[in-house]
Amino acid sequence: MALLIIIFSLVAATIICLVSKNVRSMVLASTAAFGISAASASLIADKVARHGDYAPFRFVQINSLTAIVLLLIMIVGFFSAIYAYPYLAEEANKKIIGRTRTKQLFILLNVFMLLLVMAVTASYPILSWVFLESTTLAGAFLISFYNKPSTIEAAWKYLIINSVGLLLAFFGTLLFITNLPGSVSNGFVTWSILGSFAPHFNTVITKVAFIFILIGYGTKVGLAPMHTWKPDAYSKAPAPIGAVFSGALMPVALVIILKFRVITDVAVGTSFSQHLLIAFGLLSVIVAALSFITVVNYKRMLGYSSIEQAGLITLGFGFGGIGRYAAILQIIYHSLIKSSLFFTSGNFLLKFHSSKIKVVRGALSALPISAGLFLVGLLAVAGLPPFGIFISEIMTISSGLKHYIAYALVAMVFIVIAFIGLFKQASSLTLGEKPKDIKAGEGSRWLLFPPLAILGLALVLGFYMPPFLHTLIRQAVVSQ
Amino acid sequence: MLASIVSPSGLIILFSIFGIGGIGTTLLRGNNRAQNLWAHIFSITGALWGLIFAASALISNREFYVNGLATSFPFLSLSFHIDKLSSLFIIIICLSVLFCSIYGIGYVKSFYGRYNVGNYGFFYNLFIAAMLAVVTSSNGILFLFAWEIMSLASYFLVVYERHDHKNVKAGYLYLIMTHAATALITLAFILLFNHAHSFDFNTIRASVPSMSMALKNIVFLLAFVGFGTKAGIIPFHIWLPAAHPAAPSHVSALMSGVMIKTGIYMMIRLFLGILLPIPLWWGLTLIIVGSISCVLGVLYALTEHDIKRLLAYHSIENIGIILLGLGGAMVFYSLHLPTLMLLSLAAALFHTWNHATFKSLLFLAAGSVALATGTKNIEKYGGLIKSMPQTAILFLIGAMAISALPPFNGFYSEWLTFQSLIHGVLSGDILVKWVFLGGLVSLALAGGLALACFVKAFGSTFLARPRSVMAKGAKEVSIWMRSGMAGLAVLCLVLGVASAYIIKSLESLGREITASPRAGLITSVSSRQTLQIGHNFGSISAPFITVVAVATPLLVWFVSRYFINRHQKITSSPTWDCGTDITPRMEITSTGFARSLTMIFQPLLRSNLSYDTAPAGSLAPTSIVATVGIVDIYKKYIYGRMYSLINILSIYFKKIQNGNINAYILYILLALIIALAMGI
Amino acid sequence: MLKIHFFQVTVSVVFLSSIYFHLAKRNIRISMVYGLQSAGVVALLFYSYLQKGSPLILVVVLATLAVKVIIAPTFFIRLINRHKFKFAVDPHVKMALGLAIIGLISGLVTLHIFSPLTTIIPANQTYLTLALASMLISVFLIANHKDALSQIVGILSLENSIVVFAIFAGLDQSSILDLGILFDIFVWLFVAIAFISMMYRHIGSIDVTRMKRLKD
Amino acid sequence: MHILAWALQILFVPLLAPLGVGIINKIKAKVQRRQGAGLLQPYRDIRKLLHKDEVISEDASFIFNIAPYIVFGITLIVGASVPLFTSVIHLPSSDLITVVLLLATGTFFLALAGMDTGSSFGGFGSSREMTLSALVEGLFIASILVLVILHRTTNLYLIAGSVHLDYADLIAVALAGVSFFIVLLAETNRFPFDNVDTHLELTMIHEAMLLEYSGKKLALMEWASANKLIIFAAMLVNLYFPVGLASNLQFGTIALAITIFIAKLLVVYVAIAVLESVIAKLRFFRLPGLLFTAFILCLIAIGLVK
Repeated sequence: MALLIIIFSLVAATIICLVSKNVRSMVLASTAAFGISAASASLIADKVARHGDYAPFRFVQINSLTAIVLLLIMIVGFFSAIYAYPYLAEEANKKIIGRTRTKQLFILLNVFMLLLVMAVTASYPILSWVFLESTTLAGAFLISFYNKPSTIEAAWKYLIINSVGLLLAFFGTLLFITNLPGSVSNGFVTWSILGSFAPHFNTVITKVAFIFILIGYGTKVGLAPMHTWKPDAYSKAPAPIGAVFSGALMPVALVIILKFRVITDVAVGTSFSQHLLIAFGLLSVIVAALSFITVVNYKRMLGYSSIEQAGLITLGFGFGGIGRYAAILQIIYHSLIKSSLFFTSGNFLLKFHSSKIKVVRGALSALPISAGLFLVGLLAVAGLPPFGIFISEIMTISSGLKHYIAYALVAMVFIVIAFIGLFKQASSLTLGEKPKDIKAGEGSRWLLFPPLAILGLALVLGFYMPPFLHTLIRQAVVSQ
Repeated sequence: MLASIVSPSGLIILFSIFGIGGIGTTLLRGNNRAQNLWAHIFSITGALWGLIFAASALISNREFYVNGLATSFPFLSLSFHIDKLSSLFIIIICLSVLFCSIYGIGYVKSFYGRYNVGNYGFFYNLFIAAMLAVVTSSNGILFLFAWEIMSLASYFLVVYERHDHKNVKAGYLYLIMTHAATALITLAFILLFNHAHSFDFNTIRASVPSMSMALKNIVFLLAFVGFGTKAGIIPFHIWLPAAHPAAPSHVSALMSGVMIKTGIYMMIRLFLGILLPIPLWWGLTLIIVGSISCVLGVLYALTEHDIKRLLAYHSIENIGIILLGLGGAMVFYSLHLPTLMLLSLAAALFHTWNHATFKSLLFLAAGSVALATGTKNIEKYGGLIKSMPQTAILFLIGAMAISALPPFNGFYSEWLTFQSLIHGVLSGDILVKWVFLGGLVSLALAGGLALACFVKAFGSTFLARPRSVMAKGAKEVSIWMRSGMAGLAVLCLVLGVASAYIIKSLESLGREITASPRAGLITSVSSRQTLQIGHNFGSISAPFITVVAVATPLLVWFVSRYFINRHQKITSSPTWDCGTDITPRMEITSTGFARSLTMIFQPLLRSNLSYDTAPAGSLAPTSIVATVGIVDIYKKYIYGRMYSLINILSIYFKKIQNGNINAYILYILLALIIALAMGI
Repeated sequence: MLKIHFFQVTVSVVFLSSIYFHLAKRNIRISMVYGLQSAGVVALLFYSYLQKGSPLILVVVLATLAVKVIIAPTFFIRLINRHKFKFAVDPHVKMALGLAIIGLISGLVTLHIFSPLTTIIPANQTYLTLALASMLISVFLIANHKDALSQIVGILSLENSIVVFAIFAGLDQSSILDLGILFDIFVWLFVAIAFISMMYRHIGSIDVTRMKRLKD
Repeated sequence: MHILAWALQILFVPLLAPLGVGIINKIKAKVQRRQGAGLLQPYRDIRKLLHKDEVISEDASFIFNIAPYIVFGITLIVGASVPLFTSVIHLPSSDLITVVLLLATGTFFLALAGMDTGSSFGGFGSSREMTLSALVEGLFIASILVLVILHRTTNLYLIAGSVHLDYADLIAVALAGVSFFIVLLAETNRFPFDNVDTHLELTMIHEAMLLEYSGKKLALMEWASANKLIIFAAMLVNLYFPVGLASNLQFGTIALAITIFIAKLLVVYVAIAVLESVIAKLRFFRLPGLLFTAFILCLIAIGLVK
């Protein structure tokens, strides 16, 4: 029921955006839709926490991890919707885009989120694939929103790379299904069917299939070496879209990989998938960590940072044990903090008209609040307290030191290197004297509220997990 | 009464005072004066409460745990443990905080309108609270949490004057160094956790006996380097002389006087409290590192002419001295000489306390001078004793204390350190003997050099004639700042006079830290306040020395004034000038003063003296500039190399993102094939 | 016997056309050949319809026919005519070497590590092997060709090969899902073509290597 | 008797110190084939200076004015704390480290006074002084450390009072004594470190710091340096050659002890005088080498004792 509310509200919002002429009504409708969705998502989460998996009708199946991610993406979507309008309005005032574009953005945003919801909740692997593939299409237009050569380039790369990746994932999915006896395989194959037949799977086929899945959906997650589209897309998309991409799309793709991972582990034992996850996670961490120190564009930097985070999360799942717990925590924290970072980076862009790091100086003088939030958020992502990533990284490393000492140490080293790089950029962005021609002062308060609120949420969750969320995480850890 | 103070609620009150202070300041938007007062009044109150709290904990001999308050995470529980060591460090912290905050009321006035005083107040109180949390937490994760917050808050205070890019660079260096160090500490704690399955200190202690020696050694190395970096031991010190001068002076005082001591605190906690029993080489390592740090630290200080950097280098020196005591204690522990262990530990703790006092005093005085003149360059000072006599006297007291001159407190703790090192030389086999001997000699050498360094610092700052217009225009600083310094100066004397009792109680405190209750005390305090070491091995009487040191000069003055040639005529005239007119430029500068020592220690300092002769149009060159510079070998050879290595790697990895989509697809294909090849 | 011949023909059509994309110079021919390849796929689907005879599959067959054989090539051709890019941009790796790599890939899939995949249904081992090979060849096409159109075709032929593989792997799932997938491809086609013309408008070429603004 | 002993102990140094200087100067004069001033000349000088008026630099601060009293007072304290003729009475301050640091305090104020007037001479004077004392302090402690290790105490009186010395250690003590003698030369500004008789700016160290002083203050400074000389001489003879110190406070023993002590002092003075007559002053940057050699001697000595 609650899920239907989500879908209907989002569909309704889309329709309103399509038909109405008045921008304000679209914004209100979308924001309201996301608000309602977030509320019902938390209802679902609560239900799952109390009664276990939630499958209102046969197309839908929501386990604890799904519920967490559903709630998460809805929160991110909600704040992005709030942030998007004032942001676009500012750009329209600066004659960067036409006023009518707002309509397009909100339609695409709603559709995008709708597809994400369906992808993550669908009970059929194939359906999940179909919806995720469709997000690629919606995403392409969101990236090319500004219709500049550079944005077209980013969108094209995004389109091609992700299509290839997703087709590989499709193949992997099919391979999984071929494992089933013919009687089962014709008709609809659900996750649970796959799970129930997993013990009888052909191990080699399953291994190959999982490799295809990991590389395919890993492209969407942004694991190295399939990450190449990420910095381009993130840096070219409008700020709120960047938030949605790294805050909502990434976890969804990750969840689907994890669903397959559970099945694989049943079929071929855990060590296989563990090694793969560790390998790709570590590679991502290394590639991203080394990029920070010489990166020249702060939105690209955020892109790399979410590659690094994806890597750490994957590492956590790979290490297993307490690491899984850490990884799930980190999914939550990262989505929230990273969205806040994208919002504030949007404010930077509005103020300094450039996403070059060497252009932006003394942001703390120009934008006291945004820059403060940016600095705090960046330090939080780099793993400093009082934010939760600090603890989740410690957990990850400690679980790694049990069985994979070398990998854990390497990860630790590159976490520090990542900190060095990130922090170098952060201090050169925010501190120092501001350029003379930039005059101090924040934009509208609606540009400040979303990052502030979502960062505050992350901070609170760093200390206090609501009971239902906590039980969800526990269940998810067990089920993984 | 005491019981009610020494209780979880007492601790909660302590933290909440600083909490209110910090948050309240930010809420008072705009009104600088109110923010300033609010921030400091609360930190002062907090400091006072902390003193009451810790003092009554020590007096009532209570210790308590605050367990539970578990957050919704596994193994992060907000659990604290107040024992004697914690109480001692609370006292050390709060004493410095008290006077630095009083000073701060005057100092922060200079920020009005230029920087946001609200942020200052927030981070200042946060910083203090974090330090207190560090010395009270009894859970590894909570400790790391507080530790990072402490670093972060101090970082924001370092870059508080953020428009100066030097401060920004200093802050960057500081935070990455301390973060790397924290990574090592984290590893150490994780290793302990993986062994003990808990981050709780007591559980870890309980599980130590079953720990393999190799694991213990790894933990020791990680922890020693990690905490050593925070403490500023050479070669992990490079952040210290950069960061401490950058912060507002009273914050520098806290960082240099107190914050770096938290590293010492944790070393004591871990090495003498938790990881017992410890092998011999740990202690020897500490002594060797300590000797190096104290000699090199003071040598670098000699070459400095930025007054706050000079003081920062002296912190390195004094950390070295503390390490000599601590290392001695560890060696004695491994040699099963508990009484001597207590002696050295007392020396280390007492010197920690004293250094906190006089180093804070010196930084405050230096800050006053810098504020009055607007520069930190000693070469630009001179003659300030006339314009700011009280600051001068206070600085002089600090200088005498840090140079271990009687009758101030530095003298007694250094005396005690000497005694413990001599005992080390007397006991133990050939290796131990010579290591202790090395410590002893380097301590003596460092003492002499420190003396020279402070003659230079005081002389070229306050004496003779002003060497710049800034120094000419200097005025005495506000009453707040002077009273803050005066308090610390008095404390220097009091700690000195009361040294005998303090040392004894520190020894009995050491008993509890190291859980060696049966260890006898080697020291005894005779009726005449004389501190006896062993059976008349050595003895010292603080009151006697104080009285004599004050009375004798007075007596000499009195006699020569009133009994000999009472009607002497005293006229004042210019300094003898050999016929030329003598200008301030002829005075000896701080660089000139230290030149000969710099040259003598050339091999250690890599110092180079270069003459830059202006093109001689006529027969005689118009001007000759001599520059004495030293190479920072650590930055150049160690850290610089590491940093550039990372840079090179980074540029190399950038080639992955070459913008060509075909390549990107190829990556995927290759990843697929490799994964298939490896996976199956 | 006839069945065998039929399978051999269709599969080799798919396989050879995936190779042809590498060699073709003229974009028109590329799109034509794509139509041919898709026709092969449709034929296979139609065969399985004859096997089962469920009307839904017929729908799938017809839809596939419409989308892949008719709509896609026509769209391509219209695009080509509108923007007048007759000739495909040269690939990174030219003829001989390209063929060598293709051969390598084809050899790769015959290695024993792939045998469990190709022997899902032992009878169809040849076909599965060929399908797998043309998959990888298509990916290599996307990696090798600078021509935006070729990249799109590469992706589509990758999809075709996967479908072929699925058919020979005896994987006949509910046609609803097939339709869903097909719909996806359909929309994807539009999007891709839209982007090609956008690219042409902004960059004045469909040489993707011209797009090198975004890099570190 | 006890009171008398104390009075002697305290007054001995200031009263006899100028005589020591007189003796050295006399011997040097004789060696140089000069008549030389009378033995009591230093007393006359001090008396003359004490009754002169003073001229003080305008730039001088209170440091300049209090320094002489502190420096002189310190020598009084140390003089009372080192063993002179007896080893049975001692002050709480007669401890090795305490004495070293008390003397350092004197040097500290002396150097500050040198810088205070802003004269270039005073400046480099105190720079050189501090350079030397910084290097000497370590040697000072090291050279006495040998005795500390031998006698298991840092109390100077107990060191002086302990008569037993097995011959195995004599060589170590001798080596340490030699290096302590070098310390003495350095601390009392004697050849080859400094030349007390010259006011030649290229060479002077101690005198450079006193240039601005006159009258009483100069008298006190000169007197204090004389005290320092006798103090170090006393430490040398009583710590390294602890013979003939009164072990009780009978009149006879004390009288005997004092005569023996003075005799021992005379030996040291002769040695200094002869040395100053036969060797030249070393270049400043050669001095560290000399000190280092002495330091090596100490290490050897420490190595010898078990």
